[in-house]
Amino acid sequence: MSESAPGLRIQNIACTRGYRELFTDLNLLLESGQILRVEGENGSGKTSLLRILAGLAQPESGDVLWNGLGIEHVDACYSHDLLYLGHKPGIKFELTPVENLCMFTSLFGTKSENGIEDALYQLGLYGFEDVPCSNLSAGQKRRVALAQLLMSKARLWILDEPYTSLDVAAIAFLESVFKKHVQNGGMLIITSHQPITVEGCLLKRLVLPSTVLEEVH
Amino acid sequence: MSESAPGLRIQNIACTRGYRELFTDLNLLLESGQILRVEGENGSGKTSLLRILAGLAQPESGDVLWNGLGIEHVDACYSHDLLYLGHKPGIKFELTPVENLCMFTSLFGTKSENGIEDALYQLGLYGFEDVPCSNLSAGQKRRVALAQLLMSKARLWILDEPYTSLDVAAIAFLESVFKKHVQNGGMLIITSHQPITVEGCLLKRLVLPSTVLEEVH
Amino acid sequence: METSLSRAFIALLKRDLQLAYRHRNELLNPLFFFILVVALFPLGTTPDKTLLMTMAPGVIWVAALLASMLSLDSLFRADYEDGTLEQILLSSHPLSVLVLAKIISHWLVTGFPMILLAPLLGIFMYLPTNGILTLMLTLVLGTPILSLVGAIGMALTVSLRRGGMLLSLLVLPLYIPVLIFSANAVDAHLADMAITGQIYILSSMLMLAITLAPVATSAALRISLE
Amino acid sequence: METSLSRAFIALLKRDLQLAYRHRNELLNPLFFFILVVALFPLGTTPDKTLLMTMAPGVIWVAALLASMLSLDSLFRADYEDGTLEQILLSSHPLSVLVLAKIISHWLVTGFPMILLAPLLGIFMYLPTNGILTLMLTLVLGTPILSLVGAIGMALTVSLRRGGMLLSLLVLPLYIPVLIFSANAVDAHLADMAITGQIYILSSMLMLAITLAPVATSAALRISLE
Amino acid sequence: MKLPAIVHKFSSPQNFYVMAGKLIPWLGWACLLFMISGLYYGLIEAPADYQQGESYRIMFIHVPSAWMSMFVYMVMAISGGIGLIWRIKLADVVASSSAPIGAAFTFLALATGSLWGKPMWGAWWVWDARLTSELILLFLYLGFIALQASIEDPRNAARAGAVLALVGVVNIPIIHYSVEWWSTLHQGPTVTKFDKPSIHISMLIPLLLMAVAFKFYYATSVLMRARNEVLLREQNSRWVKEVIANES
Amino acid sequence: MSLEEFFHMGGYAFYVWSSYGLTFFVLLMIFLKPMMSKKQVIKDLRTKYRQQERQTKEQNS
Ligand code: HEM
Ligand SMILES: Nc1ncnc2c1ncn2[C@@H]1O[C@H](COP(=O)(O)OP(=O)(O)OP(=O)(O)O)[C@@H](O)[C@H]1O
Ligand SMILES: Nc1ncnc2c1ncn2[C@@H]1O[C@H](COP(=O)(O)OP(=O)(O)OP(=O)(O)O)[C@@H](O)[C@H]1O
Ligand SMILES: [Mg+2]
Ligand SMILES: [Mg+2]
Repeated sequence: MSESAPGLRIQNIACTRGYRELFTDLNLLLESGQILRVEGENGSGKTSLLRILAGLAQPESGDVLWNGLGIEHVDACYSHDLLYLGHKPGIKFELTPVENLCMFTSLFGTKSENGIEDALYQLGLYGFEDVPCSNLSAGQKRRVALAQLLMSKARLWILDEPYTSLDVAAIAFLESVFKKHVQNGGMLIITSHQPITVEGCLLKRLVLPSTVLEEVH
Repeated sequence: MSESAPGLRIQNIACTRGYRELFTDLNLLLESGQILRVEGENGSGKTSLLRILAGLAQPESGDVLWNGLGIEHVDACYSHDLLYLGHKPGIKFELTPVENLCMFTSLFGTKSENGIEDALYQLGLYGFEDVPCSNLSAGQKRRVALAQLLMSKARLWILDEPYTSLDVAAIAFLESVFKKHVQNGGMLIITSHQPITVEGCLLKRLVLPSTVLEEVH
Repeated sequence: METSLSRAFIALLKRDLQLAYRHRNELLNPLFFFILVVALFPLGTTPDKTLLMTMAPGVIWVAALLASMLSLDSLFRADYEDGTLEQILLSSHPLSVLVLAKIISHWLVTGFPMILLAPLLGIFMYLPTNGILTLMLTLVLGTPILSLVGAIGMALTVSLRRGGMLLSLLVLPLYIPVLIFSANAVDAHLADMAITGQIYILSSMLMLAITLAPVATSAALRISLE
Repeated sequence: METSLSRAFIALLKRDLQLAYRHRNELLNPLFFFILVVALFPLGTTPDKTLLMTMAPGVIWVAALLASMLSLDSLFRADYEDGTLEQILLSSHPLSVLVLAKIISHWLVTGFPMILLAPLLGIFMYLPTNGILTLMLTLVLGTPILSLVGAIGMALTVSLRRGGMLLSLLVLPLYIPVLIFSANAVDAHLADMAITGQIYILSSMLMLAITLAPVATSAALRISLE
Repeated sequence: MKLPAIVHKFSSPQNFYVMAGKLIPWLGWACLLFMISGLYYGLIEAPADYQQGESYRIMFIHVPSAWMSMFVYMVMAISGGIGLIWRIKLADVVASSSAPIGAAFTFLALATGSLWGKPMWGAWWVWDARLTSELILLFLYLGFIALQASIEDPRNAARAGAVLALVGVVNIPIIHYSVEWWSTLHQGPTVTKFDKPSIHISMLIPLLLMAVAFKFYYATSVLMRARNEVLLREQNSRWVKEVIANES
Repeated sequence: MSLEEFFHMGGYAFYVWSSYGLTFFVLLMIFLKPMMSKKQVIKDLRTKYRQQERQTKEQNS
């Protein structure tokens, strides 16, 4: 396979936090329509890996390539194709859900401003569109952040424990969203301590600190 | 049953957040050896209820009685019998796990300073005793907070989504701790969106916003 | 591409102003602080008229410095804490442009109202009219520099838990030239001397800051968020 | 019961000092800020010796006020954000006693070093020796009041996202009497007048603050955490 | 400490809403009556002052405003304290409705004082003790308003404001006695002296008339504000729904 | 006293009249504010109640 193959290729990545080596020599390739689930005990380095893949942190050694180009290259257009949601919800508590999503669309150039209300309804935030997010419950805040997924045009989603604080209905809905994304040719990298069930997609499992990849269907 | 029965009695509690009414006329009694699981969708008022029960917030109307006395009474000795862990971990990131737990023991008058190391080992923090908590992963931070449970002498535990960020092994361990606590005559109030399995105890379920209690064995 | 960048720029500017407006009572806080600090001096030193007039430019400028510095917190701190800063960094637009939008909104919310308030404080401190006018001119040139330079310091300290004090250490020394030339200009004008030199220096500092500060700030932000 | 309360008191005091020591570079920040603000004045106003001497007590006290106020953040903010404040509230010991432990540690870390630093700044500002001694005396009496009163304001604003500026609006007006009497005492001593009156007032303000502030602070904390 | 049940019953929000609605017109008309007669005696009947000429007529609004600024603060602090201790919602409502009115009176005292000071002392502003402490009072009001505005939950806002207002009460005696404690430019007590007011009767009458008018004004507008607040806070109760339904 | 004299206020016209004008302006504003906000409160509450009704109807059906 040529170097410029579309998708995310990870080459010989090593990660060290403080003086503790988390993993070395991690290699993997994620292509269209695939899901990578990163597992591992608490403290095994899942968040650290995801931040490296999003370009928010630098690995100790090794490269991350997007469509064959290092992600730090400007012309890799990586930031156009990426959506990252970390441990923090990434929304402004002072603004209402609608205003938060407006901001998001203009920051990432997603066109559909009229899709906002729709996305909020789908996530069960009917009646809360105009309440400042500080007055929402823990799970409702996460739902606002996750509404971004419904409007995003990014091909690669990197989600760090998206199920935190969500109730069962919200998780089920989210999994249907994942399924649609992947079936449309998207990619998904996800961590979670809860089971993930997205049927009919190629699921790759990486159980840190081991760097061996396992494939499940 | 007399008013001074031991246990937690909730009388006609109503809760309003902002201008939104969450529930009214909630009544229940929790006695030695019982578990109360509060369920409900995101935003249904679980956290609000738990904070009222812990005495951190005032209900719109109604009373919370501990051993027949209102919890705001000084001689109710409620704070001696209570342990509350909320959404926030409640530990100092600058201090190490050992220092954090030392602080906790002297604040709550639990005697056993030598139990600290033991508690940390049991929670799988071996080798992290002297690392500042800011350098721990999300799940490790929660584990430090949960180590308090192993040293507490409180009869009533109120835990708001204690499983957040924990891996499977930690959850299983935690459930064994719950079981021991309840079998020794303790009480437990808990919320979680994940299933909870503590066998052999009387489990009461409250699904907000309904205020009807359900009993499961 | 161009239009989407300007759209992001405007959206960010608008959002920050919206946030400020949502807390419009907090909008006034830097101003109250500004007034209060100026008021502390006559109380602490002397109510004497000529003495106060001599101190006036320095005192008002020191208060402006402090008010601007203390309001820097709103520039990146909140965005860092709720994770939106991460999202801004991940956006496909050049970071320095987005940063400039944030700095401009900061200035509009803190620096600009201070300029409008200066005459009142001038009267409090017995400054004559020509002194007040020069004071306002120096504020027009100087307060944007404060916002721009302050942004660099804020970006460097945003990820630190107790960054507040460290910020003042980083930023105040950089503010000092602005203070010296501005206060000096007012003093000189009161003594009927030419002030073109000071104004010229202030203008070129402003130009320098506008070109360099956004770049430095965005580099600092990337480091802080690692 | 008694012993366990004193144990908790000491543990909390020790923990706060330990935290401060863990960030010992940040320990110096309020002091640097104190020095910097004082240093801004000769730069912003005039290098004239007699004028600086007249301004000295006021300027040094204003700087102390600001340094103390800006360091209030460390009193409850961090504890609030990581949830330890909730745990302190839930502890079985009287809250006002625990709060007092935190206030004492705040004073030890900010107020006390400022007293030691005052002679240096006095020399900077050409204060004669007797003026410096009175200055230190007023700081000994006054800085604890600042920590005590500031704690109330901090407790009221701890749960607000952008409390910083609001805090100054709440706290500075309450600080002003301390400023007036202290600066006035130094001025009076320089003019060879009796200062028993001012010292007497400062002492009684201190007594009042020690008895009332912890109670008010703990009430405010309970409200803020609701 | 428990209050008798009758207090709670009487201070129930619904009861208050109805009573206040009836009272407001009466208070309003009384205010207007006193105001007009005060203005008549003050601006037309009263002779010019032999020292200050006509400028002293500013007194008829300056002094009542200054008095009200302190009076309203005391009302605010006391009712805040009552709300804090006995949890009477109505007291909270009165406290938070008083703040903007008190701030306005304080602002007026400062502004009219300034306008009087320019011709009398030759300066808009001097740093004397009374003026300074009045300025501090303005900041206390503004702090109170800003604090309440930044707390979302109305109940918490009321309680936090009450703590602040009670702490700020120390400023009130300072304002009042500042003229006696420090030698200042500002007028000493002329009206409020215990033995005998050292002011001519023709000036005293309009001053007192205006003072009473300002009191009525305060009562009217605080009740109007409080009624709105009560509606907002009690919006989940049935009686408010009925009130809203009946309102045309 | 003539009307002109009255308005002239012995040379202090600016100070006297601007303080009276300012006072009555401020008092009027403070008085009008609750009148306006009352209308707003009623409007807001009415729409809110309507929304609530609709929501409960939706849930029941
Ligand atoms: C900005 C300037 C001024 C402020 C802030 C101010 C403030 C006050 C305050 C707070 C009071 C009430 C004191 C009390 O009852 O304890 C008062 C009363 C009074 N003021 Fe002023 N004032 C100012 C300027 C003036 C001027 C220029 C004059 C006249 C030359 C004046 C004459 C009076 C008089 C006659 C009283 C009534 C004293 C009494 O009987 O208590 N004020 N002022
Ligand atoms: N600070 C606040 N001010 C006003 N309203 C609030 C505040 N916090 C929460 N609420 C509202 O109260 C309701 C209940 O919130 P709460 O946090 O108790 O929910 P929860 O059941 O714990 O939800 P989750 O499962 O998401 O944690 C929500 O609808 C929310 O909008
Ligand atoms: N800021 C930091 N500085 C130094 N070491 C850190 C830092 N953050 C985390 N670590 C260390 O890096 C390791 C991996 O942390 P990471 O957050 O990646 O774990 P994780 O797999 O996401 O765990 P969790 O399931 O608990 O979220 C941990 O052992 C932790 O001690
Ligand atoms: Mg993680
Ligand atoms: Mg919750």
